[in-house]
Amino acid sequence: MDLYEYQGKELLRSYGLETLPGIVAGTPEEASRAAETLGGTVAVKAQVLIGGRGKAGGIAVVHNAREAEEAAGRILGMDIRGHTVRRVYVEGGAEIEKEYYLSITVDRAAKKPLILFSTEGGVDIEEVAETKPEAIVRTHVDPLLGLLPYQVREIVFAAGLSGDAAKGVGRTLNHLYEAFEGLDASLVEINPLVLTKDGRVLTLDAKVTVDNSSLYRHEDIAELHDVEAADPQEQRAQEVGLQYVKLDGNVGILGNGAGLVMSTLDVVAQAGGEPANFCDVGGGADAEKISTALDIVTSNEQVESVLFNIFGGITRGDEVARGLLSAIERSGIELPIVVRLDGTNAEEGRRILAENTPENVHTEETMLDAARRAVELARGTRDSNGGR
Amino acid sequence: MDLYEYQGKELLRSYGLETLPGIVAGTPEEASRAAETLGGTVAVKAQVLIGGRGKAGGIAVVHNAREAEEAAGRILGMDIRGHTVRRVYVEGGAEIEKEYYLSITVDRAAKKPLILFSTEGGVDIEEVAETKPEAIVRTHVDPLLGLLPYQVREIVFAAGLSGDAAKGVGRTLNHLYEAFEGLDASLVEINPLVLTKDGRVLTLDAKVTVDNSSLYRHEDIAELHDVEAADPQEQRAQEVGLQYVKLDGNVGILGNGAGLVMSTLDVVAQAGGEPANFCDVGGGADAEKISTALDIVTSNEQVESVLFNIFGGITRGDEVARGLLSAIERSGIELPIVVRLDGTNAEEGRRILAENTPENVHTEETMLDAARRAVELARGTRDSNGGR
Amino acid sequence: MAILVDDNTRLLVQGITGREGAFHTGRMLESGTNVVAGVTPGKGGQDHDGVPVFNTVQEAAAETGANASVIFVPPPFAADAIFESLDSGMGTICCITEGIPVHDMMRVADFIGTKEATLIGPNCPGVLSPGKANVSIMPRDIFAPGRVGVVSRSGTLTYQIVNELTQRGIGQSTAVGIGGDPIIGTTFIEILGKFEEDPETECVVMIGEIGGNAEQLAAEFVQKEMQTPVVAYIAGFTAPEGKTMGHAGAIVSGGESTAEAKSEALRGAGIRAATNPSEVAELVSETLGG
Amino acid sequence: MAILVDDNTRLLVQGITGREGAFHTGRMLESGTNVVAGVTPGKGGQDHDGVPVFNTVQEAAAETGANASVIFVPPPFAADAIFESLDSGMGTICCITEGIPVHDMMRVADFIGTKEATLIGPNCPGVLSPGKANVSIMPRDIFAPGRVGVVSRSGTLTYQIVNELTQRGIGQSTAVGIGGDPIIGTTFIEILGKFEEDPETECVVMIGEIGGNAEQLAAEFVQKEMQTPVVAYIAGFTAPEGKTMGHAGAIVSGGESTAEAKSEALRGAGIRAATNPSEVAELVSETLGG
Repeated sequence: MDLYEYQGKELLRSYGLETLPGIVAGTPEEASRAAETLGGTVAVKAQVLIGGRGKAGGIAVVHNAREAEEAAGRILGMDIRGHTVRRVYVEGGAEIEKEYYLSITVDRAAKKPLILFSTEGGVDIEEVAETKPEAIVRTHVDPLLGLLPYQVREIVFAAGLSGDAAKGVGRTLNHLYEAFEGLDASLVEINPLVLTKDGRVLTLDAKVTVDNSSLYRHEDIAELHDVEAADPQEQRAQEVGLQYVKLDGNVGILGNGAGLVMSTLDVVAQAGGEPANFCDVGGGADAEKISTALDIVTSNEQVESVLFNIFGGITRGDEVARGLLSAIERSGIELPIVVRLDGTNAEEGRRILAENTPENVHTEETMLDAARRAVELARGTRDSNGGR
Repeated sequence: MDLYEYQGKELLRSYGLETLPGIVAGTPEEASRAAETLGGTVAVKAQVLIGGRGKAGGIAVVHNAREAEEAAGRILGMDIRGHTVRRVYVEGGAEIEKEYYLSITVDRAAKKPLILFSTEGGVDIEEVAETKPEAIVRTHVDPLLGLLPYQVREIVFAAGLSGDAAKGVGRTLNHLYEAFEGLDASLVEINPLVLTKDGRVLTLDAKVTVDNSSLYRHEDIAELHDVEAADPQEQRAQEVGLQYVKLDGNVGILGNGAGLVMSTLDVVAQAGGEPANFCDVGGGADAEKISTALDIVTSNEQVESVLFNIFGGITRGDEVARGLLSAIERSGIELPIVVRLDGTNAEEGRRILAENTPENVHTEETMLDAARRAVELARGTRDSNGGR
Repeated sequence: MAILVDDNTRLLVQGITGREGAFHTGRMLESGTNVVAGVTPGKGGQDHDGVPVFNTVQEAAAETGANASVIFVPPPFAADAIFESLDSGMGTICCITEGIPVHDMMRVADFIGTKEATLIGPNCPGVLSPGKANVSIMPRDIFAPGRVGVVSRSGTLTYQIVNELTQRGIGQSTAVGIGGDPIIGTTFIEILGKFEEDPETECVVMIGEIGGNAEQLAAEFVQKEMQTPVVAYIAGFTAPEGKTMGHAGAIVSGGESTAEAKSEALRGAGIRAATNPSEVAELVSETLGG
Repeated sequence: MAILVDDNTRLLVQGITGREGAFHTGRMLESGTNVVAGVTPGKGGQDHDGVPVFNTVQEAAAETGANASVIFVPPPFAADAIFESLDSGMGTICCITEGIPVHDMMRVADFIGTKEATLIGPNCPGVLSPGKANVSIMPRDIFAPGRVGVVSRSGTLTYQIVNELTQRGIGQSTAVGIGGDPIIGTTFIEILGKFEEDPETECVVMIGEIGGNAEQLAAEFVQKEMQTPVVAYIAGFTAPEGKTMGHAGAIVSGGESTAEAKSEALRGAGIRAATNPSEVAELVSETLGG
């Protein structure tokens, strides 16, 4: 679960990280009042769960309340890479001496937390990693020991810091690791972490991603989940326990199991089609769930055909077939649907489908044939619909 | 550092362990008031840093304030195995259903915390260990993982507990392990831990020993150190950084290094003498320190001769000799002192001693000879002093 | 022979009285697996499908000589269940549970590094050696005994591919679902190493997906250490960057974690990579035939 | 040959600019030890007695190829210093520091169990292989090269006994002070095992004291695993129960930890046990002579 900058900062402050004072605003008027309260030069920053807001014009540095109001008026409602700005964070200013990059992530291969620190902060860290890899200090932490003092020294000395910078970055490292652990984060990233002219080390931007699997023990964080930020259909899918991701194509795809569905998307693409979505209905042949999934997939107006790819594993193929028929009937979809059913009791399942299938439902025996058919039918739909 | 029952209980309560209400009293009047405040049947318990107070008559169960005052009058000032009772703990009563034993110690061989639990509580656990070892459940904890839920279940099920007892003991185990870690304890022992008739699990007695080496990070606990409880000479030794333990013999012993001093005690005993003390002056030839050590050792009236056994290691023998002479002169001791000096530059040291030694100081070349001489001289002192 | 589980497996089921645990215990018994014990704290003394239930793994292991465990307990208690199995000396531990916090798994992984045991999963379908032992939630009907090892990060995709193999008359020595979580007990390399040492396994199918760089590391291992031929398949070519595709671990977060990068690494290591599940079976057939 | 430290030792001193560290670095250099680096955070770039000082062990190891370390840092920072040495691959780590909290050492011991490195101490005099390397605070003048291995829980008592050996013309292969704390990195058994494998060591002197049961475990090991003869000495027969005798670890807390119990175990295992330090040298002389 991704958190907004202002939420992440509030959490990080509770672990001792230092930030500038800031106020969240949902309207230009609120932004104006916030700027007045903070006084002096402030930054008005779009709150979105995606990077690149700076380049997109989502950050403005202003000098008074009126300018803040204007900037907020411009930024609120803005679309940044598909995300609508619904709040801005109005934040006080500071005189910056130096910008650093600091993050802690989960390194899957090492199975350990990985700290990345760089004196090349405030810029795209992936670019630094490519062009100047020696400028990034990498340190793995043993999760049972935690971050040890010598590791903090290694990072600080390897980065060539001294004085206030060394002390402030060292302190920040310790607090950030506590936050990473305490919040069950899969990522905490501060870019930039800044050294001010008066020697303080401040968290100027914060990206915090909390492991979804841990939310049961972080009720306070789970409550921060912004339902409005998600695509409405993705949101609905989540509520009924489906994994749904909207894509740009015209072939709607449903299947059971993430790997199989990903593979189905690939096979559709190989057959010359364009997947309209990823939708994993999970295990079982629950007609209700399949029905909801079909609704969600077909609510995407670009969808011109649907491919339903099921590998009956534990659930038997005949049961899947019955569930599917019931779901198709219930949702009353008229778009062409290609069903491919395989695995345990697949023959029986296919027989049931063949006997009872409505006209718009087609069955195929293999994944490849099903994909080709769905792609063909999508083209057919487009043709028959003319220039819809 | 050993803590009194009332101190240990206060610390354990801060980790969530449940106890009965109690009040410390230094006079019979205070005990009376405490009993009145608590109401009903109360226990008046001697606070001493040694076990066996029950057998010694240091615990009384009384039914009103007057009885509490009487009991406190009897117990305060009592000598329990060399420890004077200067405080009693007046504690409320409970209806006890069952008594358990629970402790966590450091297992040196396993290098891990060891939990001992037994349903045979309220009795001498060492006796249980001998006569009914199967009644003690032993569980090692991995210090990096901490006490895990499955281990608590293992202990509780292995002890055959269920219902309130299982829940209460499980909770107590978790809290006690947190206390053991948080307090840097080398021992936390609850004997008895009781199950009350109304289903609560309570800490009825508590022995907490905190690792001396960790006191730098437990200032609050270090302050609890009871200077009055220690032998005055042991206390003085501690202040100047000497290790001094009083024993019952007549040969005073000083040396450098715990192992060498222990060995010296043994050799004196083998020579037919009785060591009057253990005294490790540590490294260096600091005249001041040696002088204080001589003072402390000879302030014991039973001492009839002194054996000074030094192995000059890093410090050179000549320096040790000079320091020693200066110390003997300063302390003005007339008792016979046998000096054995060996190791680096020992010959030079012995020469210095031979040239400048007062009459009561004798030098020997080997530990064995020195021990024999000291034992002889102790006898001589006794003879010349007659029936002192 | 087979790897991880076989005729000598004496299986213990943690969470045997839960819905999932109870259901799959029945299926594992039907597959002829030697399920010797179940554990559910507080239900010791009961039995389930004829399998005795104990309060602790310690007790169960002492009484029944169990040497492998499969875990069905809910996520908040699953890491503890793994530690419990490790402490009682289980040699193979399959953790089926989905949704264990990643920080819990980092602790488990750190600790398990010091032990001899093999942890499969979590969030995995388990391990199945056809005709020998089924320590999994996989549908045994699609398997057939044979000489192809299968190792996969994905569940149903594995079934799809195993089914295609079986339909072509190609049986399997062992199929291992290593799980799709960011932190898993055992990765491709360890399983590939075990297949390499198994004289019965003549070819290995490796099924990967987007996310992480386990496939790249595996490719390097295959090239350097393996004689046994490997056929690979990667899913997720059409997955957009930064979107979660069901598996928490399958997030395309860097250049290394794309399907393209993985396929390239595989081909660079001389591994035959199929472009769809059916082609996997074809390539295996060719490999075994040649 | 020798054990733990020898001509190949490239020593790094942690806390080289502190009072103790500086003093003993000088002495170790005088003994001909190859001291290649020192570490004191914040003092990197300086040098001490010609030894370059670094900010971190990592940097020092990379620059100088150090393979062993000796630790003189104060107790609150000592456990961290051990972890730092371990992380940078030091093979032998001698921790001289006295007064490290026992809980810190339990964590260190738990972690070190997973590593190849050998930790000697803490609260120990270190390791000295006469004529080869001195990684200790022991007075080198009393040592002589030879064929007797010495392992001890006590400092000055070791000097006493080594001195008696040297005076009789009996030299030492290596002397190891394992330290007197309750939790130490290496106990008698591991050192005895190393001496057993060292072709140069023809006899081992083991010096124990009251507290714990390390001597009993050692006795069992000697009986079962060793061909090399062992002469033992235990101090503390006159120590009263429950009193601390200087070493935090030397508390007589149970029947097993008394000098009597230890001596009995040694004799039961057929080990010659001396009753005083002089007798140790006599028994060694007899053993070598016979």
